[in-house]
Amino acid sequence: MLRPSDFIVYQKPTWCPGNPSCGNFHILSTIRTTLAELNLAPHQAIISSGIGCGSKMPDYTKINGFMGIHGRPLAVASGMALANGEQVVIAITGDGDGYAIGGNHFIHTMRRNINITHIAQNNQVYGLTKGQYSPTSQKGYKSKTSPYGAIEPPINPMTHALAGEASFVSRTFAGDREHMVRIFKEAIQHRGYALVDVLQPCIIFNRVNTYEWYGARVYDVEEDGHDRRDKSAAWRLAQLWGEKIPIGVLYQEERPTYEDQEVALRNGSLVKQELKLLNPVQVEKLKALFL
Amino acid sequence: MLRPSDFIVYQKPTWCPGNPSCGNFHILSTIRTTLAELNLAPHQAIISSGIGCGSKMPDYTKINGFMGIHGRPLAVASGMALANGEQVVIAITGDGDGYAIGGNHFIHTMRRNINITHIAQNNQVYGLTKGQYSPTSQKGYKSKTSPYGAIEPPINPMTHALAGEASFVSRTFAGDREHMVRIFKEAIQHRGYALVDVLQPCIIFNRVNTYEWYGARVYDVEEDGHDRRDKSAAWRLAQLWGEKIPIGVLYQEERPTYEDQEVALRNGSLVKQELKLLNPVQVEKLKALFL
Amino acid sequence: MSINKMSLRIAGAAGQGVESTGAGFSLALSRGGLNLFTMQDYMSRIRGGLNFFQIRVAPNEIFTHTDNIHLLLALNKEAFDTYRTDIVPGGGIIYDQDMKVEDKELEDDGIKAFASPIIEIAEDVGGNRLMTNTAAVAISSGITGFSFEKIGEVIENSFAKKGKQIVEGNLRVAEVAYDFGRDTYYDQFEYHLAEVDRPPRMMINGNQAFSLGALASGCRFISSYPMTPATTIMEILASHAEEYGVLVKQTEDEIAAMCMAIGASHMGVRAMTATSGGGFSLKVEALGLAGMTETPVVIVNVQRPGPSTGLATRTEQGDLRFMLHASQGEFPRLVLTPGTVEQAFEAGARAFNLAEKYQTPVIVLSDQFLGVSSRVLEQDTFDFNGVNIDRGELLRPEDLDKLEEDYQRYVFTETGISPRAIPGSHEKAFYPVTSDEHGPDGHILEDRTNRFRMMNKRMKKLETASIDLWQPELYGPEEADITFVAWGSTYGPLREAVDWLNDDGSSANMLHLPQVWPFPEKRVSEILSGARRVIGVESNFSAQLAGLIREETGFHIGSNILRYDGRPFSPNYITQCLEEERFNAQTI
Amino acid sequence: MSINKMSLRIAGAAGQGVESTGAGFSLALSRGGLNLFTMQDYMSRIRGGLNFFQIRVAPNEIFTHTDNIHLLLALNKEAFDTYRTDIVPGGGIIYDQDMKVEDKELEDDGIKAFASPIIEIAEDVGGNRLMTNTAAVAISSGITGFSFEKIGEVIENSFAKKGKQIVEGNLRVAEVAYDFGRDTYYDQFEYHLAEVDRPPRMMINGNQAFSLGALASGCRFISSYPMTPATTIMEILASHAEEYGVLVKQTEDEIAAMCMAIGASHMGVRAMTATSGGGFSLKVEALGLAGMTETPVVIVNVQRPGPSTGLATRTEQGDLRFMLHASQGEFPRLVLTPGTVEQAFEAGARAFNLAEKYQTPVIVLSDQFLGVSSRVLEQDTFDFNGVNIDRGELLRPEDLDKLEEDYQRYVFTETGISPRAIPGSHEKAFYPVTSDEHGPDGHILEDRTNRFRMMNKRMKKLETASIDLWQPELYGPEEADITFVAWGSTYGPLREAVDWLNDDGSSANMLHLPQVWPFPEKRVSEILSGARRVIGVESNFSAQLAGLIREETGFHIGSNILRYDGRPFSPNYITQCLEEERFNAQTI
Ligand SMILES: Cc1ncc(C[n+]2csc(CCOP(=O)(O)OP(=O)(O)O)c2C)c(N)n1
Ligand SMILES: Cc1ncc(C[n+]2csc(CCOP(=O)(O)OP(=O)(O)O)c2C)c(N)n1
Ligand code: SF4
Ligand code: SF4
Ligand SMILES: [Mg+2]
Ligand SMILES: [Mg+2]
Repeated sequence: MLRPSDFIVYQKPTWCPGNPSCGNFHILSTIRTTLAELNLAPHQAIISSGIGCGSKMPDYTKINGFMGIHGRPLAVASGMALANGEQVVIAITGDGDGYAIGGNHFIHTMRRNINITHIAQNNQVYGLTKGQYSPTSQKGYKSKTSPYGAIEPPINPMTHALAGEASFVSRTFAGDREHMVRIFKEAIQHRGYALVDVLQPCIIFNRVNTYEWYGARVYDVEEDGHDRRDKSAAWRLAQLWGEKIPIGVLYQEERPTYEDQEVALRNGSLVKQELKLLNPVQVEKLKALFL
Repeated sequence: MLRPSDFIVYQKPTWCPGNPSCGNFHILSTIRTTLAELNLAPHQAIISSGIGCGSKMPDYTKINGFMGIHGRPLAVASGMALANGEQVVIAITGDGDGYAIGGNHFIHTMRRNINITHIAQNNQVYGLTKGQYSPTSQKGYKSKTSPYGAIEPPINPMTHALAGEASFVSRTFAGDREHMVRIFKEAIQHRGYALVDVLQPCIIFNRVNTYEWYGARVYDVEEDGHDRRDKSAAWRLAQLWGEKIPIGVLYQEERPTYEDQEVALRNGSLVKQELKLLNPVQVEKLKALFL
Repeated sequence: MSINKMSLRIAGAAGQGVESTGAGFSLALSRGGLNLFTMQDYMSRIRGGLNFFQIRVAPNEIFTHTDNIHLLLALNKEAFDTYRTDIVPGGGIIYDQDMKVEDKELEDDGIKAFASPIIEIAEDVGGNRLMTNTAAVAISSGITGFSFEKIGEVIENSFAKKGKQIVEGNLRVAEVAYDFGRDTYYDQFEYHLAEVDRPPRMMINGNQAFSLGALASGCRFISSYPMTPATTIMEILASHAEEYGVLVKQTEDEIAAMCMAIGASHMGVRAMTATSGGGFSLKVEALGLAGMTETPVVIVNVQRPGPSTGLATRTEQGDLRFMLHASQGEFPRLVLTPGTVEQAFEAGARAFNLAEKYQTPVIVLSDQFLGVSSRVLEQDTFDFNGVNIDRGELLRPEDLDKLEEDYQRYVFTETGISPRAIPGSHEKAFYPVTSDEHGPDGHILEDRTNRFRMMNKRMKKLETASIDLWQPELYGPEEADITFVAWGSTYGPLREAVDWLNDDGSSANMLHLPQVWPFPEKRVSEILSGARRVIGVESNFSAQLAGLIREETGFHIGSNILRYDGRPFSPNYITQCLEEERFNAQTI
Repeated sequence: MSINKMSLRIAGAAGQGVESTGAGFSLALSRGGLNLFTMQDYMSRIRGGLNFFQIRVAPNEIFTHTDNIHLLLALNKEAFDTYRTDIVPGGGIIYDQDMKVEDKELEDDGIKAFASPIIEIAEDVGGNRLMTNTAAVAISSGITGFSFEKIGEVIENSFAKKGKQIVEGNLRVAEVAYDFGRDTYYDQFEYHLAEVDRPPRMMINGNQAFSLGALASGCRFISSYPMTPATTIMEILASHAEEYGVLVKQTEDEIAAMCMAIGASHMGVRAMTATSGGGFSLKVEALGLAGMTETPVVIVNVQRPGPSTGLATRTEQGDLRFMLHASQGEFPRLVLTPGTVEQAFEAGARAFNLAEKYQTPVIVLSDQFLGVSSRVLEQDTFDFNGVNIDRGELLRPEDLDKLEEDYQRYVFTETGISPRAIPGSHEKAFYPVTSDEHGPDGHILEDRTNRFRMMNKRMKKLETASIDLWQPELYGPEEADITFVAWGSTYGPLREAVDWLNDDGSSANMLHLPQVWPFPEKRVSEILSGARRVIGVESNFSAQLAGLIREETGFHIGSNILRYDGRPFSPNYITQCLEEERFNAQTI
């Protein structure tokens, strides 16, 4: 049986300490707990992340990690999942990473339903680059690049995920570890693409959306008896953002994954196929195409 | 008074002739009609297009045109609209152009509500590159890059536009010129971002979604008494695709454009501001920042 | 009278079947045992315009087309008017009898007018105007005296899917048309084609050959976004997806294509992506990611003329320097520049080994001319059995069992190459990798000494890879008055230009580079320093290889024959430039 | 005893206020009339780690930091331990009295231990631990004997926004701390700082100076995506958006940033984008679009070490070649490589003119070292009135009135420059432009002769731009035993290394290039061919400028002093490499 501490490495998180501390600390410990509870050994899962504060997660977790480039975690993760269907593939993005520069991969990965758990650390700000507004910053949000207040309405990951045919659409809050563990586990166990948008307070740059701010607003949709199979209801909930912010699983459907339907995977994972020379029959067949 | 023929140039369309011919011919003539009916002289409007069959539109229209690169018409158009609010800015994309490679600009331009009319020539296939499946090709669609049939559900521009807070969401059909003219005019007259998804038969590569196929399915939502201010109703309609395909204006709302809220535009269009040296007061103010 | 030595050009608008007719006819010729070279000239549009497909036949092996044609099959008037001047005296032109042309003028130029009832036969015999192309090919066949049997075979094959009736209709049309050609014009025409009896051979172009090489060497993943003239690579692999277990993913854009290939390769699968200039530009950032994380990946750039969209369906070699320097910072990369169909296959077979051996991106820099031009080759030209799958320093489970400490992905070594473990392949096979600078264990590390060492380690791989270079070929006599220098697809036209010059009493040879990076400095210096006169031949404006040679060796090539109008070199163009001393930007 | 000649390093973890303390202290010194150079060394994290801010003061004008420091303000133990070895004998180290340190050892090394009640004063006097930095600065001020008045002024300014109470608290803390420093240690310390009476001067860094230049020359549009170390350019312009009518758009990604700038520029607005390597990589495709459509646009690349993410907060000059060859195909571009704050301003002022004159992208290649390092300049250093706004061949309405035919955007001219009409500026001002090859009227055209001419026309602009070159500077004696060659931010450290060598009896000079493309071939050849010994100095692995020089002039620079550990050059590093003959990849 694995324990959360089995996923600790010597590298210490570089996130902002404090009381409360950066939401990423809670996400990190939740990931460790989740991996342990799902009994996934370090070599059995891989995290594909981008560039941003939260994307350093793999540096602090004993696990396979690929800290790629800003905006591309989902694309790299797609390649991973298609190549090795036996690994648990987790993509970690920031809100800038996943919804700004990475927006195109976001909308296309969802509809494909590749087996990826997408954890979006949504702190509604650009943390690592020191506090510019992000695509999820609320209107009027002031930052060095929006000194007069942001004038574009934020992107709504929930409505986009529903429009984009994500088969698992959820939100959780870094201030509620129990909730996070539950959602992370469900997301990883879901077959296909699963979005987990994590409301993650950035204690340094985002002085608006704090632990208290979120804490006073979030509630789990299950409490209201929401049926996660009901897409219309999910659409209504997805639009809520204000006095009440719904968290939990807004929508889930079962449908075949991309991998289920891909001809090249009929004999199993690509990595399991032996890499060998073409046999004479194959060679002859190939040549015959040009005769 | 301008006439459609005032927009003809010597360059002849390279689209596929036939009977019926490529849907782009109808879009071209509709654009000419629309410009004439709105009494927009060639120098008063600009089309920013990408690369694809339909993106050659500006080459065949007496108008300002910018045939840019694949996927970027909305980004170029955004720069144009922000620089010169007095020009009518039209972005023309293909379905590959606008929804595949250009998907990120699509989702972000919508929410900004920059004053752009986006005409997406949606033929559900990659025309210019000879018939690969596109993000709007239906599941199972066979092409050289999907010889076993496409295994991802198509992207739905209508639901994405609603999720993306587009302030004008519409669809029309290249087989119905009258309908096209009406929608194009409304879209251009709308203040802010307006999406016009045009069902455009590709007579060469898409043998599924033909004039007949579309013709038998499309109906204008107004016929059913749809209220274009009703977003929930729009969301329901947006999901329809099958026996019945709704066209017309699915959704419209009035809200300030990006330009309305941008401080740098308080004195009018950027191009109207004289380009001159800083005055001594400005210079002193700048220097003072560093003293 | 000449036998099996001619060029035939089929020309018409897009949509008139220029390509399919050309492809069909050349297949028949190939099956008839002839030596061929085919090339295509087409516009960026699906219908209309003016395209051509040119087939050159020769008794000996040929590597290029030439500018002169002997027989023009003009599918429309524009084709007739535009290309008749390219026909040699004694040559002929086939056109429909209803086309209004000045046959008087033709006669004056010594060109034979082969007016033919092409459409009539299609309509009357086949009952279908769509059979025009069949009629045209068959007439051409008849006029040149080429075997009807082979033409019939190709017709049967290509229409088989459409059902018996269509096949039979076409065959009837072909027969009548063939007879018409042979009976009416064969005797007047001095260029004949005759079947040669030999075992079946392959007709194949650069993109196809590369794809076979890639399949042979175990490519199992391609993620790409369509882009002319590279798309067919993805399409060829897609058509074999099931049989060879190759996963083909058409992506939302080129960035995703590159990143998915990196992700797949990181998991241990041989992965590639293929594109042309604009798509390559979008892959630039992730190219550096592969360089930094030391992920093997193969990127094919089938060049077309830029800048930007440029001439989307044509050819150029304008991206050489771009390939060497794309992406911020410095990291090792290998750049292969195959010049022939054989080399394209070899590039496919080599690239994945190189990528895995040196754990670095390998760029295969081809171009439209190489990509779509076909040659006919003996079946054993591609040595499938000789392909050697070398995964480099890849740790097997037994190796990992022996590890006493945690596995370190980027351990420092003499060669710069750190043994690679595939994530998840063993319980010790887990580690972080990052695009940030990192320590031997893969964790982020900003320490300055480590940075120096890691940079040195990565760059060392370039030195290590230099022992493994695909060496330049010196074609022609060892010693010559003129040494031409070229890379990539210029091989064919230049090789023949060299032959022509040598046949004409001049003396010339060609130094051709199938790999430009790491730069084969030793060999190039050696040859050039001993050369009497050196002339570069490149399909670009700036003589990019010449610049690289000067940078790497100090040798200055002052005279370069350049072409950058989107059309491929031909031996004619090269020899004419030489004769008229049109060097550098003084184009014809 | 030395006055106004020392280096102070403030070091601690991110979040401890290293940057704000350093900035505050240097502002006070600047206001005190001192000559300064500041530099920053920080890690890619928001909190923790080890950063420093270094302030060098000198009686004369200085262009660089050096490696030795005289006073270290250690905000934590790690800073103390890591940097004490950089302190010269006779220097001192300030640290909190509660920090456990071996002051015995310090003494042995001749370093003075200035243990101080930093936190105590903050807590006791200010009642707020957050005032620690105020205390630390004031103690430093006291120890060096610098004017309390200036320190007080800066404190007042910087806390003004937080209210009177905070200001007063900080001032009280400062007073007590200052007195402590002066009374306890001033006499023991031989490095003193004394106010110099002169008119106020500006303290400014490269990014700021560039931004002022851009504003001065009429930049009205910037679309960018945040990326360290370029972000501050967008931020500076954003803070002036309303006043100067500059539209600042933070975009969804760098592709959009580049494309929006192109769109805005096409409509007639001076437009730019700023980024670092990874972001530049994403702009590569659209760079070619600007080249092909001949759209003026300014792109700033503030370099940081690659490949890929590399060392995100550090410095390098690894992108030179990438800038020259980015994007498929060939088109003209200009590349400016400012080396000083003055040149950064000039680059801002020149770039938009060049872009509009040559209707082409202009790349300003800066780096983190130049971008964030400040100098103190006389107020009239930047000649705002001398800025000249030259929009090149831009057609005015009167010009268009005279047009008899339709306006042709790409008309062929001697210079390659076609007069530009702004779309919509006149009823004749409409035309298509396209990334495809096109004719003079802007319509798509595949014709081969037109292609040759259009390529020649575009490339001709590069030649035309060569008359307008920003010529290299030769610093130092005309004749010297060693001629160093450099570009960009290496200017400062190398300039001082040259001074040191000349002061030491050697003889050296420096050839510095503020523009590398078009390449200033004549001047470089002239200088290098006459030089006795040439040594390149570049902050990269491959000696990229040396390669370019060899390619362009044939001159081979065999010895290059290179640095690629992410840290900027210093005169110490350069002279040590020279002394120990550590050339090329043999780093220290
Ligand atoms: C291509 C590219 N553009 C820009 C950057 C600079 N950059 C690094 S992190 C970041 C944004 C961080 O915001 P987010 O993704 O929300 O992550 P956070 O730091 O808030 O967790 C940016 C813009 C980059 N590394 N690469
Ligand atoms: C960056 C880039 N990638 C790929 C291409 C090749 N390309 C040209 S048009 C096109 C797609 C065309 O499809 P669509 O946008 O739907 O337009 P259509 O031709 O169907 O009207 C592609 C992939 C390109 N020009 N640039
Ligand atoms: S800047 Fe914000 S998101 Fe980043 S580590 Fe600090 S608190 Fe967390
Ligand atoms: S390929 Fe299709 S979309 Fe393109 S021009 Fe032809 S019919 Fe129209
Ligand atoms: Mg964020
Ligand atoms: Mg399409």
